[in-house]
Amino acid sequence: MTISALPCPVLSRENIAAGVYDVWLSAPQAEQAKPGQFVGVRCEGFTLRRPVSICEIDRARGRLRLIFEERGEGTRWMTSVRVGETMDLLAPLGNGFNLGDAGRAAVFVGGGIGVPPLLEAAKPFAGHADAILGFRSKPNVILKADFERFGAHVTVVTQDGTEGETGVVTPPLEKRLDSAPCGVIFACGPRPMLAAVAGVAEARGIPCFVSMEARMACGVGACLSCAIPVKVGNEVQNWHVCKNGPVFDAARIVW
Amino acid sequence: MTISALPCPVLSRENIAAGVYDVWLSAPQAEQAKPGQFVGVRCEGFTLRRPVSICEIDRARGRLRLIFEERGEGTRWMTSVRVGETMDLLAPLGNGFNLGDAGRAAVFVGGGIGVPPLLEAAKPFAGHADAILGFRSKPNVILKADFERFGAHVTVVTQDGTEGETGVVTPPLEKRLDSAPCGVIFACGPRPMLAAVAGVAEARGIPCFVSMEARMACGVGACLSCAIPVKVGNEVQNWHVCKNGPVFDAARIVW
Amino acid sequence: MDKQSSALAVTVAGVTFRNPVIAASGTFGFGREYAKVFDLSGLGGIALKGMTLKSRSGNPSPRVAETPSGMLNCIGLQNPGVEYFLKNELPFLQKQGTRLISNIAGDAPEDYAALAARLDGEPVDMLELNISCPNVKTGGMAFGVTCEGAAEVTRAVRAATKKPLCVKLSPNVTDIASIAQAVEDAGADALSLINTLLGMRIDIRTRRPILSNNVGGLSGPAVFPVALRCVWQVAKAVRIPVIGMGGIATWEDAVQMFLAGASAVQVGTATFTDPYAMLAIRDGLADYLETEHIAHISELTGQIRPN
Amino acid sequence: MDKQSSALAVTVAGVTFRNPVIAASGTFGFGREYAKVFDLSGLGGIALKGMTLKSRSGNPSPRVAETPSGMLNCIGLQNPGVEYFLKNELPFLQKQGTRLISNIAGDAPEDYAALAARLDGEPVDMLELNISCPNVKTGGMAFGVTCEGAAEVTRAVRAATKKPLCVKLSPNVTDIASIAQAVEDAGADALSLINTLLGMRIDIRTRRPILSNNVGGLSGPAVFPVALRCVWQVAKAVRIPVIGMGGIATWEDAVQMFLAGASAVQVGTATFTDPYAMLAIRDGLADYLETEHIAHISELTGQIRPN
Ligand SMILES: Cc1cc2nc3c(=O)[nH]c(=O)nc-3n(C[C@H](O)[C@H](O)[C@H](O)COP(=O)(O)OP(=O)(O)OC[C@H]3O[C@@H](n4cnc5c(N)ncnc54)[C@H](O)[C@@H]3O)c2cc1C
Ligand SMILES: Cc1cc2nc3c(=O)[nH]c(=O)nc-3n(C[C@H](O)[C@H](O)[C@H](O)COP(=O)(O)OP(=O)(O)OC[C@H]3O[C@@H](n4cnc5c(N)ncnc54)[C@H](O)[C@@H]3O)c2cc1C
Ligand SMILES: Cc1cc2nc3c(=O)[nH]c(=O)nc-3n(C[C@H](O)[C@H](O)[C@H](O)COP(=O)(O)O)c2cc1C
Ligand SMILES: Cc1cc2nc3c(=O)[nH]c(=O)nc-3n(C[C@H](O)[C@H](O)[C@H](O)COP(=O)(O)O)c2cc1C
Ligand code: FES
Ligand code: FES
Repeated sequence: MTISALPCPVLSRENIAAGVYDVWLSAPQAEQAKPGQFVGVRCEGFTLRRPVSICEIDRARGRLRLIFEERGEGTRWMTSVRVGETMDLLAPLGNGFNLGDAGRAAVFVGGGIGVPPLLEAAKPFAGHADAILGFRSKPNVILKADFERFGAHVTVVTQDGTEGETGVVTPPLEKRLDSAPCGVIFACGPRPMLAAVAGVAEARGIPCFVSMEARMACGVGACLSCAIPVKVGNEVQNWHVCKNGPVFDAARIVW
Repeated sequence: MTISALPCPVLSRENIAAGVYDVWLSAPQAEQAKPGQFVGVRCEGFTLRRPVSICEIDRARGRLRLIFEERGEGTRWMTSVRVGETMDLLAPLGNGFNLGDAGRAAVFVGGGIGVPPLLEAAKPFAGHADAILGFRSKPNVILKADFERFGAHVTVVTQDGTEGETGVVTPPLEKRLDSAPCGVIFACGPRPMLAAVAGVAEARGIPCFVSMEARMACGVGACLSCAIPVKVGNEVQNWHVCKNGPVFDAARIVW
Repeated sequence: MDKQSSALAVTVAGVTFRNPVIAASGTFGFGREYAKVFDLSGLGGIALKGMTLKSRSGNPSPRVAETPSGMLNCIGLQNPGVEYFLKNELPFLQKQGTRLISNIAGDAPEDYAALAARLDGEPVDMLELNISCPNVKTGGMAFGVTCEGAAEVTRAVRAATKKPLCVKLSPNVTDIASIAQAVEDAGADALSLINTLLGMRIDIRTRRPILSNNVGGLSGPAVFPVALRCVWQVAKAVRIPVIGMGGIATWEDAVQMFLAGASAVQVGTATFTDPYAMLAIRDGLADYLETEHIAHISELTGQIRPN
Repeated sequence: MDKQSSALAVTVAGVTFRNPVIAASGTFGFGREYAKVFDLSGLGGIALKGMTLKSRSGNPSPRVAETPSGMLNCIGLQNPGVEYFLKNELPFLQKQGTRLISNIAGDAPEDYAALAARLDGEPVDMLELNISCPNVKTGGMAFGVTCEGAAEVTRAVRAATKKPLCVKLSPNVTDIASIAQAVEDAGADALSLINTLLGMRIDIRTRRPILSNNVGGLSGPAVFPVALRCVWQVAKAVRIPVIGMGGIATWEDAVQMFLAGASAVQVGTATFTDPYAMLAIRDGLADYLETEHIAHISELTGQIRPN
């Protein structure tokens, strides 16, 4: 695999939820990209690139879809880039999801801005994918129609009950696991959500893979910035989100 | 006089010569501005404002005209600002030209990007103003028509002779001074040109005022960055381009 | 002015500032120029341009250079001398409704002491000992980089004045906390930091340093992380209050300084970029206190929760 | 590769680098990762990640924070230890067609010496003594901030190895030139500087320092003026060659470093912003030499014309 940094023209740009932008870019790196990998976006005026997950990959046309939320100054700059302008993307980064047998029933659990990386991963599972997507409130809901388009059965949960079920993702997850077999769980979202999902998976003995976050510098594994403690046998080792992850076997994470 | 910093919308923008841009901005500070004063342009991503002379003042409509040349990174940013976008201007700065009796015959000597500040100053002298404008080459010539519009008699000089006379400004200046009386000389341009003009003026006992440059930080006289040595009686004192200038009596300058 | 609630008033070494945002020495002259830009009573105070007994002409131009997120300067303590100041600048300043801090410098401890004595009966609120100026040949930073030097000057001035005494520290040292302690022991009432970091820039065309003095002092946002670290180290090491500065450009920066241990802040370079920066910082702090239901700015001081 | 004319080749302490642009330690790991981004033979060399005798796990995350025109890090010398390196990393590195500098660290002079001895017969081209890491509790910067400490470690390593020995200096000191002289006297063949400036950043929401270690090392363009000043001061004070680094992001920055006295440069943080930064700097230098009709890069070294 090779990684490259290129200025990538923005082909489309849409404000799909409060502070959330959905862009397609022309990015030759798409050819090598896998679901769950991410890119490093160079933001004008900033030293460090911002990590953003790949939401969809169009290998044939060399395009990547990114969905990002304005959180701070770097992502604010990203929301200012218009169609026709370029974003410099270092990509593809990380290992992404190891999807395994897409004939299994899979459950995708996403929280907020953690939902996008699950979309490309859900594609091959088509009809036997369940997506349980949690958001703060109705204005934050994203990608429901996209998951449905690829054949997933979608359950939306909002904390305030303004759309779908009320509360957090774990109750609908347990309900889904109670009602039918599940071969694997893929999750991305805030750390407490991931910990809860991992707990549910562990209790039921279902393999679970989670996409983790850490502050990064190089994005490729060279600078050792993005360490997280990971269980290896009896030991705890520092693994690196950008190189060994961002997706990890949930059983390895020190929650 | 009060000074203010305001985001000023760019009303028009034209590339009038190689790397030279001519902009009109909506700037309420125009009301108080005088010819020869300057503004401090805040450039995105930079700590220090860039000093730019006021080329024309439209007091009635609250507009300022600036002409600037791309020299380095700050001025490059300035050339990127489009109509409808704003430039934050700290203005008006400095003392400008003390025009005195506009009934006198006046000669305006400008070199390159030093030409613009002379335009507003030449206006009141109308028919009895001569403008001797020196440039590197034909593609660098600016503002000839503008001076003529206000009634000045214009002589263009280029170093390579591609437009007007060949060489530097001093021979046509001497010729002009030989042929008719002159009450005052105003000059702006590269330091060697100013020194030469000051020499000519001194030799003939004609009052001469020059607009000087120095690296600046505050632009208002507080930080003492922009010192130049100035003769005061028998002493040499540090005066400040932004506060005591940018226009100085040429006789005071230590060339 | 409405934002200048009592929540922002701070008392440092017995001097009450209506708000904790003070113009940094050397970036605000004697106030006269910026009085044309905004009402000076909106500031907590002004640290006046570094002053010496006799007038000084400073270094030749160029005296400034732009750097990434910062600037270098080598003004070199140009100032009209104390007598001129008292006669021609102080009367104007007194009428501005803000606190005045006299920043004083010299070649030897006796100069500092003489200057402090001269100012003792005059209406300035505090003295700030500049033992950290990197741009003069003698004195200046030379005193600020050893515990003995710093303590000696502090003692000399302490003996010469009854005014509240603040000592301004240099970051160009191996151990700023021990210098802070030496200065505290020598009788300082407060500390201010940081002065500029020594830096340089070369014009590759001419192969000459851009600054006439070859090297100069680095200031502006680039130095903020270093300044914050210094304030934290010093605040932990001393009992006297600390005035934090160095690269503060936003109210968030100021909050970090308070958390690290500052009781007030000074702002210099940011004023060049945005002349209203200090007013925006003041208003931002007021809004922050309100939103966070913090009764008084001093409740932030030193409230960092180290890892 | 065409730009790597012999005009760019430099020899430092007997080691010839095909061009003077070297990856800075800790920003380039053991080269493996960036080998996926570009051909490592395009570099003059690689200063490898700081290494210790035994493996170290470093500090917890967060280990980095963004700052104006720079970044802070507190990696804390995470590394797999020398034996792992020799077995699993060096064979790969040897095949990359570039010079290798082993950056070594320890808790005591004996550790450094043992590590140097262990590397002595191995195919690394140069040792870089890291006595300036601000992110570890013992050793690290502690040695780098006194002349005695710096000289002691240098002597111990000098006695343990025949490899060319470069000592990496900390800018967090009052007088970097005297430390440089002490290290030169103790037997160093070259100096590299600067390591990071000690800095800090606080998350105002949580009131915690962003870095797990509270403080960390500042690098990137923000520190360039300080680095350039240090290189100038040191190059004037010693006879051994100096490798300049700290905030270099463009070929113009590199030229300034050469003029100030550097014989080669290292580039760290700029690679994070633009992974091809070092190649662009190399090509920019080659173009510059050509345009300016300078036969060889070494003709720039020390050619500053001070005011
Ligand atoms: C592997 C990975 C994939 C991600 N995918 C997405 C995505 O698809 N869409 C999306 O909107 N966001 C995603 N994020 C989070 C996104 O990177 C942060 O929101 C962003 O870096 C914030 O930058 P900022 O300048 O706006 O915020 P600031 O807080 O100003 O950033 C300051 C520094 O902290 C870092 N930082 C802040 N928050 C985070 C975070 N949560 N994770 C890592 N670094 C952080 C920044 O990168 C920067 O270096 C992802 C993060 C990781 C690690
Ligand atoms: C009173 C005054 C009026 C001016 N009027 C005009 C004008 O009307 N049109 C125009 O095109 N230019 C004018 N200039 C020159 C203009 O300010 C510089 O070209 C500009 O500052 C260069 O900035 P930069 O970032 O592009 O260049 P850089 O070289 O990258 O700038 C680096 C630093 O040096 C300073 N600097 C560089 N050159 C000069 C200079 N010649 N004078 C002062 N500071 C400088 C910059 O302001 C900046 O702080 C004027 C200068 C002064 C002092
Ligand atoms: C142009 C300029 C002149 C300065 N002159 C002085 C001075 O006379 N006395 C002094 O103690 N500090 C002086 N300083 C240092 C500032 O007061 C302040 O300590 C430093 O700039 C860091 O703060 P900042 O980043 O907010 O500017 C000067 C700084 C600048 C930029
Ligand atoms: C993430 C990171 C890790 C570093 N690790 C080391 C190290 O292990 N050993 C060392 O000597 N310097 C280390 N440094 C310092 C760099 O080698 C270099 O001296 C410094 O970053 C200044 O250069 P720059 O501004 O080009 O990055 C590290 C720097 C960074 C940013
Ligand atoms: S960000 Fe550099 S190792 Fe992960
Ligand atoms: S630029 Fe500050 S005094 Fe002139």
